[in-house]
Amino acid sequence: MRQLLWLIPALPLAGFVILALAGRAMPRRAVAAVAVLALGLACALAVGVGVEFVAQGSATQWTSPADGQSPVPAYAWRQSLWQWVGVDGFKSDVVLRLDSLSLVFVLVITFVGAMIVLYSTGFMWGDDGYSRFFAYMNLFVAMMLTLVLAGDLLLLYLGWEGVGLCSFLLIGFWYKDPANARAARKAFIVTRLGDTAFAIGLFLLFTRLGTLDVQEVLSRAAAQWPAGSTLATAAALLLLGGAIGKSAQLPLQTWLPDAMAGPTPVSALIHAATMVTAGVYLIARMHVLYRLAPQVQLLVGIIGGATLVYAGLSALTQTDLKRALAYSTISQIGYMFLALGVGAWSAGIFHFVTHAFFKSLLFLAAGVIIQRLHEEHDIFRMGGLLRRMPLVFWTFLAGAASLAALPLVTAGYYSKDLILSEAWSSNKLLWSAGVLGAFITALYSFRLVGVIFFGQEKTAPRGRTPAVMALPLVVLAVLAVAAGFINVPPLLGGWPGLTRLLEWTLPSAGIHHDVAAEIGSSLAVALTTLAGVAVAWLVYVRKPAWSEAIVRPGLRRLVWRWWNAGWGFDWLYDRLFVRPFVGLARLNRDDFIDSFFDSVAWTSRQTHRALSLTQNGQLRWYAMVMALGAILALGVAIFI
Amino acid sequence: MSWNWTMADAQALLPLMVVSAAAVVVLLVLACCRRAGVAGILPAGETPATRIGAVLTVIALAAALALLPVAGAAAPRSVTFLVIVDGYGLFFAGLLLSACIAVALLGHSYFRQETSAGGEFYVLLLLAAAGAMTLVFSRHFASFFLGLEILSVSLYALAAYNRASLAGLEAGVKYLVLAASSASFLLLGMAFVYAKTGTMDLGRLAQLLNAAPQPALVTVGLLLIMVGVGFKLALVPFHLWTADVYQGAPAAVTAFIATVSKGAMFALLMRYLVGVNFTLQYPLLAVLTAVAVGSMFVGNLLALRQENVKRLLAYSSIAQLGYLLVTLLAAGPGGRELAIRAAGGFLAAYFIATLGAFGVVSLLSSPQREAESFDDYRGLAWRHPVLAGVLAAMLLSLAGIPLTVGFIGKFYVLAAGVNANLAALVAAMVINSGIGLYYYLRLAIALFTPSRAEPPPRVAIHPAGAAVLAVLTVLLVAVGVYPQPLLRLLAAVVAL
Amino acid sequence: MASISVESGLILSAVLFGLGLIGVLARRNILFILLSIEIMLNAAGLAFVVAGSAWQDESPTVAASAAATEPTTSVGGYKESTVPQADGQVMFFFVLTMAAAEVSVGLALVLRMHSQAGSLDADALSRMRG
Amino acid sequence: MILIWFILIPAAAGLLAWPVGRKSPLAARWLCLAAMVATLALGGWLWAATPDHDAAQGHWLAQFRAPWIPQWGAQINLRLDGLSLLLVLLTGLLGVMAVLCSWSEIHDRVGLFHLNLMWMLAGLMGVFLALDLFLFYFFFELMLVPLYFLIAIWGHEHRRYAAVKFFIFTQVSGLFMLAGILALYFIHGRQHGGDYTFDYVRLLGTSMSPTSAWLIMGTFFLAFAVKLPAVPVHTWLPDAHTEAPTAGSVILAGVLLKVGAYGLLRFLVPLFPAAARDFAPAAQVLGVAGILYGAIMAFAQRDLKRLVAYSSISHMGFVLLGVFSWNSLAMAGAMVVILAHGVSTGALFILAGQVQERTGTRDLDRLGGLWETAPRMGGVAMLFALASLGLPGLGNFIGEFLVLAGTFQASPVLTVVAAGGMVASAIYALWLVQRIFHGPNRESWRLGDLNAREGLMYAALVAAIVWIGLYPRAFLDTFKPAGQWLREMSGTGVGGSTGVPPVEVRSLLGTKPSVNTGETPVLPGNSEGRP
Repeated sequence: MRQLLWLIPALPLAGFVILALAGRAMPRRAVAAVAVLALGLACALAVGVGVEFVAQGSATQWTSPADGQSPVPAYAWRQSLWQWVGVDGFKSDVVLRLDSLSLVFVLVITFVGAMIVLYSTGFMWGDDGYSRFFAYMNLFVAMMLTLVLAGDLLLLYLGWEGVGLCSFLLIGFWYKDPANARAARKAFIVTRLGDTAFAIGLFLLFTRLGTLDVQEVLSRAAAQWPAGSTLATAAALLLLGGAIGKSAQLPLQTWLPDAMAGPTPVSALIHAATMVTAGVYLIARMHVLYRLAPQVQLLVGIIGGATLVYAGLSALTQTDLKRALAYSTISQIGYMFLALGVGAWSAGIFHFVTHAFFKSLLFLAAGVIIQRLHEEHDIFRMGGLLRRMPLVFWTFLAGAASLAALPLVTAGYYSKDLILSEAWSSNKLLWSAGVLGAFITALYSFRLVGVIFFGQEKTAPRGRTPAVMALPLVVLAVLAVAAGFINVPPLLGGWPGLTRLLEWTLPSAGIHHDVAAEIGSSLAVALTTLAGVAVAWLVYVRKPAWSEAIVRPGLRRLVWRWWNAGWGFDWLYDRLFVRPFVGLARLNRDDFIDSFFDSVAWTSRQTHRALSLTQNGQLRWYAMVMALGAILALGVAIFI
Repeated sequence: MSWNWTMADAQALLPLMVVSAAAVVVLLVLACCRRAGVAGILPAGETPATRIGAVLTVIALAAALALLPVAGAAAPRSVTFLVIVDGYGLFFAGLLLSACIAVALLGHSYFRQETSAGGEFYVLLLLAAAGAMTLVFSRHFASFFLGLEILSVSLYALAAYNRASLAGLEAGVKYLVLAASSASFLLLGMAFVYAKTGTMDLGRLAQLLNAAPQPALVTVGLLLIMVGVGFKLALVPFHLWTADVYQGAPAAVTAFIATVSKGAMFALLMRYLVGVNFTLQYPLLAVLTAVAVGSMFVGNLLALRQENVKRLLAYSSIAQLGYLLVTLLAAGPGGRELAIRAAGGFLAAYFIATLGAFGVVSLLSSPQREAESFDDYRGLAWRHPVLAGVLAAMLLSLAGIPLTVGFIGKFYVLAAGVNANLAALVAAMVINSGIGLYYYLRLAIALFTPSRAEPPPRVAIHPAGAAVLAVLTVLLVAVGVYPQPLLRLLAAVVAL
Repeated sequence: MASISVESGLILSAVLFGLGLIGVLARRNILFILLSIEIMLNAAGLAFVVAGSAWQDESPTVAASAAATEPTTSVGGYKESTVPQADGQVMFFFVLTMAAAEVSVGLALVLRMHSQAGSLDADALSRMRG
Repeated sequence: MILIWFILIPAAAGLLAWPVGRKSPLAARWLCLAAMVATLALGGWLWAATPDHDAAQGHWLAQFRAPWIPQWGAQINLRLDGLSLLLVLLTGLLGVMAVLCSWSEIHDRVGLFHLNLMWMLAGLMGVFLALDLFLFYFFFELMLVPLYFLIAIWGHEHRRYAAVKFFIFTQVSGLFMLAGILALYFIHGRQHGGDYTFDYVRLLGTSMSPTSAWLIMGTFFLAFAVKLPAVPVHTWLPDAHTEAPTAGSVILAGVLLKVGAYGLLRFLVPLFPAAARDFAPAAQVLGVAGILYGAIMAFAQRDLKRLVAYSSISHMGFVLLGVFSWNSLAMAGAMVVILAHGVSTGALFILAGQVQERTGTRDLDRLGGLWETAPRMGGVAMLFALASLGLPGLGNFIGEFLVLAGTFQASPVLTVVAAGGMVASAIYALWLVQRIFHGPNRESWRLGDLNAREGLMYAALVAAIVWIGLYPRAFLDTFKPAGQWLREMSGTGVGGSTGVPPVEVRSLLGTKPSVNTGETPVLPGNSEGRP
């Protein structure tokens, strides 16, 4: 199995190549078969590899150092494919590296990817670009797998940019609408800003450490850089720049809501489950650096905390179902960042796993709703769908509950609780942000549930949900609820399997477990969540009039609109960066430098004209000039 | 003065004598022919007379050319105190004679249907050639003046040769008045120099002037001489006549003025200034530098958007002579040989390209109609593809593009300039090459663009002219690709 | 002759030359222009005569001293000599001859001008320009 | 002997194509195609035959010598090392593309067109092979003329203006360089007892005063900066590109600009190591300015070809930066940029040509929605736009990454500024594709998608760019010995002395310096480094 590691990204890539070259000539069923098969096989392979990896790991009794002080993980599979770049003093291989962190990501990506592609075979059935869609999706999965399996930062960067590209392609999938194109461009360019910082970080790492191999970078950094050193800080900051761009954290979050212009499965896979969490992956992957730069690690936490509140409030005010989910994604990734920031490494990854399930589920369900309601995105024009779409209701409810972290019965609860309980012992302020966020999350989750499924029916749904779309919904709903049980805290009598697995790679959260504090934190989270659900229930289901009242004209409405517009970041960036850039570029369209050369030409022409006047054909003038020339020469000779 | 005529002197002077004698012979033959035919063998009349004149002229010029190596066997040799026959002079004489042959053939093509043209063209041409050869061999003010005037007076007549043409008349009058005025400047200058130094012999003058600081009167005299020379070379500010005369004169004559007349005068100038190791003193140096730079800029800028091809070539020749002056200024102690060879190489290239360009003009023209406006050349590639190609090649050569001899010439001059550390002049030359490119290419590309106006009728191409152009084009490319023979020749014979 | 210095002679010729030049520049009639050119040429001739008369009795002193170091141009049959010379006067004859030739061609052109252009105004001959 | 064929084959094909083209245009096309394929194959054979390098063998792979102008110390001296070989291959590849992309575009005077095209390619081959400075300059100027005619005769609306502008810019700067070459020639000749020579290898290590070194280096830099082009002497490029026929644009962008880069690498740095080193910071700044300025200008353009032209300026900024960052990493990066940019921009120009051929316009405001009817074309456009913005996995990324990584060692601040180009390039590249292929189809264009010929061309180019992107080692290894040698030449300190002492170099060539005859002896005939 170990030798087949390369096949995991190669299978979707092969799917892409087949579809890109021949897809337009293939019947739709064949296209669907290729796409699903490629991902399905990859998923199966990943499971097989994973089982062997874990088995082997357990057999060697490999355990994380208890103190978490020996920072560089050792248990990993490497598969070197070929030397990519080899210049004097710079070597970079195409090398795959499987450790427990990447294993978790690979499993989630292939599984969720397969589910979503299966769903898409139904969802996209009527679309013109059927094969193109699946080609892109397969390419995306291939790139995402490259990203997480890369054993070299340059290869990681390839995957990193590759997923960005696929995101761009899929956001602008319906290319005829300029708005989609704009959203796609925005997504690419904003993330590219972060990527550039990332790239500079790579230059720094390479220049200082002489390698980009993940393992080597981590061990050399640990060996050469003292904690808190400037270089480590700079490197960590630059990589963080890449991470916040990709993961849509403050202040580079503005692209994600617009990215909802793409087909809904794309939003589910790329802009919820996988790609946007690449930033989390990167920071976790480079955790040694962040431990060497504690200020930056704190910054990660602060960004996460700020983002989760910011995005939660924005999500609360959205009327577009997908935008609401997008802000919710930003907010949930904020939780992951917060987790990384407070050193709850595995908790963050755990939240990634549960989030992947429940958020993709929510998007897929939203896709069904939107499609069956004639492309209606406005939640206030939905309503009363409980009876018309029971399957969708129950699955959506499962997702929303998990998102809201309904205590004990949902996966989201376990991950969020783990994050916050570790945050409690690390940073109270961040903890309170998290708790506040939990309240908001519960509020907006159940706002959605209430507005969409209860109340009056405003738009009549059409058709039925096909089985290929229903199946992923059900599977993901089960996981959204049950996935938490892979990592039940010992406090609740469970066995934290995922945490143990991740601790093969990531440092454990530390030993300062304070049971009382943990219980307190858990209780607080549970209660705020329940309170949030209750308020949502009250306002949006029992007393819909209240919801109107909240947004009455006045200051509150202003605030409401401000949050609705994502706190004006778009407006600000537009004025600060976009318009000056575009304006300057347009202003100088004809290249002012050229005017210098044009003026030389102009001067020549004018001189030509003036000189031509001297050629007036007058004999006596000619003689005069000759005489003057002679006199001038004499004058020069005699007087100078 | 003790001086004995020897066979060696005769041998050295043979080419010059052949040309001079030919002028007389052709004159007589023409007169006889026109009256009676040649002893009844040929019918009397204008056309055969012209043809005989042409044949005789070409034969005489070719003979003189062939005799150059014979004369070279006796070189270097001073024949009387007036004339020196040396490798330098012989090289330029060869250039001049070759150019004269080309001009004779081009003239023959040009006057083909013109019965009234008579054969005097060839007499005047031979006379002018004799004058020009005298100039390149001159080593004394007297021979200088004589050669110059023989050349000039013939040219007045040649310029106004088209009897029906008002433009020809205008060209002749302008040339006469201005040339005569400039000649009087020159004479006055000679007189001043002579008054101060008591000699008109080149070698002696050089010794005198190098020995002592230059007296003011001599400086004035030299500068006045430079007026006359500058006029002949059409250097700024004595250049105003150029365009008008080039335009008004028949194309073949224009080719002669542009090449032979200027080449001879430059050869003389170089001999006088460089050949005798005469160190250029500051005033003259400054004036010459200013003249060189001015000629480049003024010539090129005047040509910039010129719509008359003959005028354009006239202005371009002003600039070309400006480049050539760089060699003169570069002929300091360290770079003398290089500069002289560069001048020879550049002039050879200039001769080929200029003769070729005016040759095309001449082939397209007739005494009734000069093909001189841009419209005559637009779309030439369709009417006369070969002629268009030849003209384009000539223009590229004038612009100094590789694969043509012009590149070799320009390279040589640039090398001389760089060798002598003449940074400013080199920079001026480079910039002017850019300006020059504009109009050369402008004309070249016009050949390949469809004409807007009614295209002029296709003219028949005379074989003599076509042969000249063929030879010139072959030379242009051959020397451009493999300049070694030319360089060897220059190295072997051209030294002062 | 001895009473007239070389300098005065040269100045006279320069003044004459200037007069001729002014004539060329100021007169419009082509005949007068030709006349003025004659004056210029003759002024130069005068200068030659003046210079020749100054040098007719003596050889240039500097040249004599320099002649000791064999001049490079002295190749072939020509031998340097320092006998009294008449070069200036000879030049004057050349000038005369040449002026005559020039005038003959000039007058021919004047005739053509008269018949073709119908005027002797030099300024009328300005068809070609630019 | 093999080297001369790189020049002779295209030149001969061009000469033949002219008369043939009058009878049958198609025959002329096939003739030139065959010639270019043969040339490319020759290059490929040479490449494949390249053994693994070892230090003893030196980095020259092949050479050809013949006497030419002994009088001036100029000879036909062709040499090939990894640097030249890669550029020759690029020229061959794009030469084939240029012939193919003219197939349906040029109908007018086909023979003459191919004469010019082939001669330009021959000239370019000569430039990349000549290691005699005179010969180099000869080719350097020679190739301008055919391109001038290509633009001026077969170009678009403002062709005359563009052609003249292009010619004057390059010619004037080139002549300054010629003056510089001559100065170097004389300095060397005087220093070495009259050994006047244009031989590159012998001129290496000519010592000169700092002032003269600066001046001469300045003339070289000017010429190559114009060719490259570097801001602020770049303004000829957008005009020339826009007006040129497709084949002209392809060669211009793909190969001709590389002459500037090649010149910097081959001549400027090794000949004037000390001066170039002092100058490096300024050149780096110019490079960065070019990267950003080109990218911003590209975004502002309405004309498709202008946009691509400005993107070229941006990319060549990376080359300038790479060369003057003064380490092997950046230099190797510059080499990869040279290759990758040649392929990607060549492809974009072919694409622009096809768009114009099919729609009759290059105006981005009028284009749009072409994906509908020409998805394959759109896919190709997307791929090369992505290459242009430096997507990893495609060639340009490797080059730009290496350049920036190298620059980071020299100047982190400049790197950060230059990295802004990564963002700006994303802006214009995406903009390009979206303007043409996405959005509403305003003018209801209905284009035919790629035909077999076009598909084949793109297949080759795509293969090339992916190859460079995923397995650049093939190219880097070829370049490595040459790069090391260049580094050695430029590496040593002040005074211009080089790693290899001049005496050794001369003995290597088997000649002794001639003394003061003004005429260098003809060097012994055709000696070849390798069979």
